[in-house]
Amino acid sequence: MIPLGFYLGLAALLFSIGLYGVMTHKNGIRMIMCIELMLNSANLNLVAFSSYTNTLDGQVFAMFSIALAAAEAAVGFAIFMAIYRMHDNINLDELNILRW
Amino acid sequence: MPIEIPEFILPLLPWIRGTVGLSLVGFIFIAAMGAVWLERKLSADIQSRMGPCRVGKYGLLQLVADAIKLFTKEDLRPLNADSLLFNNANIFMISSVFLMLVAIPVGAVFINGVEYPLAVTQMDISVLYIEAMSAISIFGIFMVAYGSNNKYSLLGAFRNFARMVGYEVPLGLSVVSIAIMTGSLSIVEISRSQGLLWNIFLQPIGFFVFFVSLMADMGRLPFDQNESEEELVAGWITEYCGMRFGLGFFAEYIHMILGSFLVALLFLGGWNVPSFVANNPVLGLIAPTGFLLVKTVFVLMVIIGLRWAIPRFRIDQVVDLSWKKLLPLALLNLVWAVVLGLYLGA
Amino acid sequence: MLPVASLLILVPLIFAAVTFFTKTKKQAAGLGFLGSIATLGLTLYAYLNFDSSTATIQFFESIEWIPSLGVNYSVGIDGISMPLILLNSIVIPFLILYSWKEDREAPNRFYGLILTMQAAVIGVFVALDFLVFYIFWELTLIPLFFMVNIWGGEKRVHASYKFFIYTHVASLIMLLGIFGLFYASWQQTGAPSFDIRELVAQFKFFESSLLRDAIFLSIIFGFLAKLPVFPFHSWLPDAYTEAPTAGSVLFILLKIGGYGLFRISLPMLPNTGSPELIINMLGLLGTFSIVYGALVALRQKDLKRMIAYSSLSHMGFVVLGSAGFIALSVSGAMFQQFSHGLIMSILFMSAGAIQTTTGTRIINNLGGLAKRMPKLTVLMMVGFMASLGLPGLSGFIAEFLVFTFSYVNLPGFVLFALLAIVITAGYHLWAMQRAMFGVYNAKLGDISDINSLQVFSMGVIALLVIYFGWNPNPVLNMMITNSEAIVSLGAALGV
Amino acid sequence: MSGIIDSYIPVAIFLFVALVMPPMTMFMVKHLSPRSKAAGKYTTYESGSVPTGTARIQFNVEYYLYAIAFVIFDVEVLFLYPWATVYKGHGITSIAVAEMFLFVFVLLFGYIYLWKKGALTWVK
Amino acid sequence: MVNFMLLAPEIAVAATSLIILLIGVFMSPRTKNVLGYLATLGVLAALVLTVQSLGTEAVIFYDTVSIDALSQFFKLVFLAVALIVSVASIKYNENSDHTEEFYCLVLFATFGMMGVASANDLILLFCAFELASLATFALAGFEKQNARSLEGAMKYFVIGAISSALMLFGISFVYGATGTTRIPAIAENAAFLAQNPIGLVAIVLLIAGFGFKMALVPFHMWAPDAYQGSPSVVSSLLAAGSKKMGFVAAFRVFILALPALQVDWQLAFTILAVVTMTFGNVVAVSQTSVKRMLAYSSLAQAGYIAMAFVVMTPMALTGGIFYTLAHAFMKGGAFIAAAAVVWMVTSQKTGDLITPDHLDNFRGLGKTMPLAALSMTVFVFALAGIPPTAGFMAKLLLFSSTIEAGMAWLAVIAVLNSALSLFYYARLVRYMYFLPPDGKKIGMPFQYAAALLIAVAGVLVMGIWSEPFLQWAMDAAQVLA
Repeated sequence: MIPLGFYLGLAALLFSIGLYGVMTHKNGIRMIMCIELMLNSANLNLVAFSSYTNTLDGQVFAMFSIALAAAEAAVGFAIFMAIYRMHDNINLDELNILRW
Repeated sequence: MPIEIPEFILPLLPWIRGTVGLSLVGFIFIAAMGAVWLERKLSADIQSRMGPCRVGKYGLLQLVADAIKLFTKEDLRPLNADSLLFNNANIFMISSVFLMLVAIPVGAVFINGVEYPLAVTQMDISVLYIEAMSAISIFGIFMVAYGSNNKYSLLGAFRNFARMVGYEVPLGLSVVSIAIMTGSLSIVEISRSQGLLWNIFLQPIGFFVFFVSLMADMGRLPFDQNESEEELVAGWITEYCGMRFGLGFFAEYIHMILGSFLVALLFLGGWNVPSFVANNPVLGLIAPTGFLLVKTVFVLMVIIGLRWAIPRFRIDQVVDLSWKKLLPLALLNLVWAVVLGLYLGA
Repeated sequence: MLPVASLLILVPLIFAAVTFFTKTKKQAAGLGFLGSIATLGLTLYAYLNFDSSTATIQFFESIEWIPSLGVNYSVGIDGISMPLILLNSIVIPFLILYSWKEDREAPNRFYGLILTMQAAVIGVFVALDFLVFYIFWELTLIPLFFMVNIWGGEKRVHASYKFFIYTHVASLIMLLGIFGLFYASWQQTGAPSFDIRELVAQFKFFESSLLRDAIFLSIIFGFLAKLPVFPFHSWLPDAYTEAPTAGSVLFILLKIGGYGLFRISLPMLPNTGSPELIINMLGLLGTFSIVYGALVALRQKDLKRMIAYSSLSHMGFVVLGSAGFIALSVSGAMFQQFSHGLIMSILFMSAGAIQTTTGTRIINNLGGLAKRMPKLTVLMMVGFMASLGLPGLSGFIAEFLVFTFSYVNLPGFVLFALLAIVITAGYHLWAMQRAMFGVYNAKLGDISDINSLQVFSMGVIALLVIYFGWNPNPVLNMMITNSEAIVSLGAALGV
Repeated sequence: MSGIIDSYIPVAIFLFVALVMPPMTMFMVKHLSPRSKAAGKYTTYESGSVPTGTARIQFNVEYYLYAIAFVIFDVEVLFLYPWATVYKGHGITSIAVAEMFLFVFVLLFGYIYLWKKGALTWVK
Repeated sequence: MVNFMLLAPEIAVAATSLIILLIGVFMSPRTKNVLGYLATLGVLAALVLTVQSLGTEAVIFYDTVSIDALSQFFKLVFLAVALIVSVASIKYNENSDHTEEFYCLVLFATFGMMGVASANDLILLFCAFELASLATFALAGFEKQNARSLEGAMKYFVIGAISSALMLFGISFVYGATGTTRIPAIAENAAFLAQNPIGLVAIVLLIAGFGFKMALVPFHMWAPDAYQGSPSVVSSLLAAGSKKMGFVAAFRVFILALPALQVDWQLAFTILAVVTMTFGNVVAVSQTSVKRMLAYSSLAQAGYIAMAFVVMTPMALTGGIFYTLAHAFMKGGAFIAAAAVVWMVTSQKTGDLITPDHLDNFRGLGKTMPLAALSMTVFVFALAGIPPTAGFMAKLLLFSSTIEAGMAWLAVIAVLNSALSLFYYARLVRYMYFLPPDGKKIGMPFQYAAALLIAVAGVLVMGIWSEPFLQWAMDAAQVLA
């Protein structure tokens, strides 16, 4: 059996990488990728906990969250695509009509 | 005579099975070479040509000659290619077929009436696993196409992508329909459950959907839009030459063989033989596997034959076929399976 | 019996709503006048049926509103509110008559707002439930804000915001005090109630004197800022000055701060942690307002601003009288509210008339108006004399009562405040002399006297000022009855 | 639990072999094959003419729509798998069947929507 | 057998949205107006069903759905918002080719919010939360040709997605430490979570996750942009509906599931509430775009509501819950009024077309669109807490309960903030009534008028005849106590 801590550590690492990426990257696609990373680290947590607490809820949860992550990415890409058509790039930095 | 296995070996058993199972790779390699030969010969027959006949009897050694040629060809890489993607793409293609191979039983032996499937490993979700592993190959294809920085390659890869995406769904749905009937996602279970009636008879629509989707998944004609030599030179593989090309080519043929196995296992009754045959100590060792292999070869020949029966579809036709025809059919089949399951279960 | 208390709110409110939808100025003014006359009729009906020998609530009505919070719609009239309702109902018809001939944009809103204001102010006076009280209290803000903001002078935006935010903050702090009172009493009795009388009665049972002080101070802060008195007055000069004449008069009629003082704060005062200190503080604030208001008024060049400061000075009497805390000084303070409303109405109307005819309010630019505007001069004289406390006019009664009877408890403050009488007389007479008498300032051109409607409306009010100067009893009686009731609470505690 | 892990040990072995095999093959090729340098050999093939521009160009947006449709329906299948395996022999209640039909039915609305909006047509 | 009638409101909403989607694709743009009425009917039906079912209590679907006073109250909130939005959107979507998508998304969002309201399980809570979020992401960027809409949508999406990841990560820890996702069971097994630092991590992550939706400072960055950029009807949905979803989720998760960690989250909410209300009001003062101003005011309001988490007495919870309904009417209506102005500006081509909701475009609205101006006045006065409106009653309950709990300092801060807010609300009123208009009087589309009247009625009825609403809110608070 692999100790639970390993899973949690990995998940935390992935989550941190994702969070770091979201905060530093300005490109929309990269941000979505980083967010997916964060979501998946949570899934990893859920599945690990599920196996260690001998309950199924976590796995079910992970499945739902995968589905939701897919839908989220779909919506996100749709928005980015519309932005790309208008601005020819998806740099969040360069979108600044709305401020203060 | 039950075989006694010493206690200390038990934990090592999976390792041993895996290592021994590697011999399957050899078998499949040879089978793939055979398939290439078969395709050439068959095509030639269909078109009233000779086919390979110089090297060896009936040109049987043609493939060996080809292999030697490939090994001694210079490995070229365009200067503006992305070397990381370009060099490592093969790994994905090879991994895809190898990993598929792990879960596919190539037959079964009956010892004292007890069934031992000839699979490297048995998982309870093997169908799902195989589907997943089969999809990995698209990474390889895309890496090649994007890495080689060639317009034909990229076009081919994009078509490949559109096609794969379209056919995964009907494929998955038809597998679900079978899982409903069997109550399991294990390929061994599914094969076993067809003792009385093959799935092809229970779910003819499902079979049709599965077969077509599988063809498309494997990129066999009439679904080889990713290569389409006449318009895209060689599609995604344009810049691959020598052994690199050889590996990709090989992976495709292995994929085809494994696909044929899948059809035989999932729909054509697998290795099921009448129980008197299975209980026969000698026939029990040979007949089931042989029966499966015969069916597989038959499927293989059908697949090859279809290449010359139907011209290549246009990409829009391909996409239409998957989304607008196969998908509703697959859903229809799902409903049919549920109804059937209710009826059979009651 | 008619449900007079509710009708007094409803009638002006309904007339206001209808007035908002009128098209022409004539309709608007006519409807407004009709509404105010109807209200006056109701008020007179209430007054005639009023028993001034008792301090209990009359015309009481109560309907359950939000039972889970103990909120009831309960209204009623007693001797504290009756004179103030009377004041409002009397002045507003004449105010409408006064401004009958003025031309302004959106007359429908103008007259509608006047009536809304009347309804809101009367609502505050008749409310016996804290929530109802607070709702009308806040409602008074809106018409006044618009009044200043739409029809005000040059700096109207600034003035309206200043007034609005300032008094709103004060009322919110008062609201917090009310909440504290509400919850403390809820804990005390176990049943929620917003009833003013009950909460005020419960006040003395709260254990923590800190809590009592906090509640008392935050509530009285709201009243003092609305009144206003000295340190909280800074919205007053701007708002009074920038408002149109009718707005200024409405401000004058906004007697809710003083009313709250009598209705809520004074009965609570003896039960606070340190009543002595609070009384002294109030006395100090009152005295300061009197003297400060008078001194600043002396320096003003703007006639209207001078009147505004004199109003501040008068309000000081209200606080000083309340702080005196014996029946007659408190009723003096109440009477001051009443008479101040009448007097200041005349003064602001005069100032308004001067501005519309001459185009300026700067005292130095006027001069000799008596020659061209004799009627105005007479009426204004009455106002000024009443304002400076000339015996025989209503102002005198109020100031006399306050000074005489506050002296019992607060001799030092009264002596100090007496100084202001001199100053008050000084600036009034000086302003009169410069503006109305002497050589006519030719720069003002050819001007004519005020119109007959204005004469009539101001004249009636002036007559009332004189009448109450000779015979204050019609209102003073009920004031004294109630003051005694208030003060007797404190007497029991030996204050 | 350990049974599941056991069944994946062969997978690991195969994966290792699959990872090693292509580089090894290419290593062999490198040593077996002849080498000769010429400038033309290292350009990409563009029907014989000199290649122009980069191949990394924008592609048709339709691919995106297909990807989204794929994701949606693939996820649908994802939910069907566990349900399918317990369908038979687990005393599954009719309500579960009804629920799954509802699920597919709801997705069908999406499918019809996609179809009518032309998202499934290659050339619009 | 599950009693499906318990879910009748949800089913009505979902079925309506699917039907709209289906028949919408077969209709020509000219006839698509019908869809708006259909959506309105569906929402009305759901509203009636919810009101009818008031008082029922049940836990169904293997303890995942809890029908109780709290969920029903919030369902009312969401359905009320949906009603206002769908009525107003009939005009917004006139002659649009995407009507069915719009309504489908609005109803899906409502459905998701209703799901959150009745979630008794973190899985359902998360799924419903995401359903509502995704639908609103798409709605925020509904005007594909409008750079502002897209920018707002993108910011909303990015931050919303991050927040859902944070929330999921937090939930995973809660699940890991308690071994269950059922809310009552979590409360029972929370002992380990309370002792372990993991509990703190989970709380931080969850607060961040919900805080984004509630738009509490410092998780508010998206809100002003999204509210300003989105089509006004959508802003209405976002501010009035989606924000409340964050609150009901937080009510469920923090108060019902994690009472063991009350000390931790209470402290966090104290800081967040104070900072949020102050920041929102201070920044709102300097805004020139009305929608942006409303957005910042919405932040401030969220700060007030968050006080319920700080005070935590039954009265405060009642106040917070009451406030959500009041705020739904006030803010929802205010954005609809802004929508009417945007419609006026774009259809008349007068004024500042680039920012159609600029304050200057509200000049003389009292003359050009008297109804819009009047109702806007009612809304902003209600937001400022001036009686006799719903906003006043809500503030009365909330602030007074704060005093009751002995947190006079918090009440003072809140009251001062609310006084400050008057400043920018009054400015808006001044523009509408006291500045000369640009154009002539315009006939108000009756759909906007109807939506505004519903909202005005809500605001006034809740203010004047508060008793039934108060009772509902008390019942709902009872669930949390």
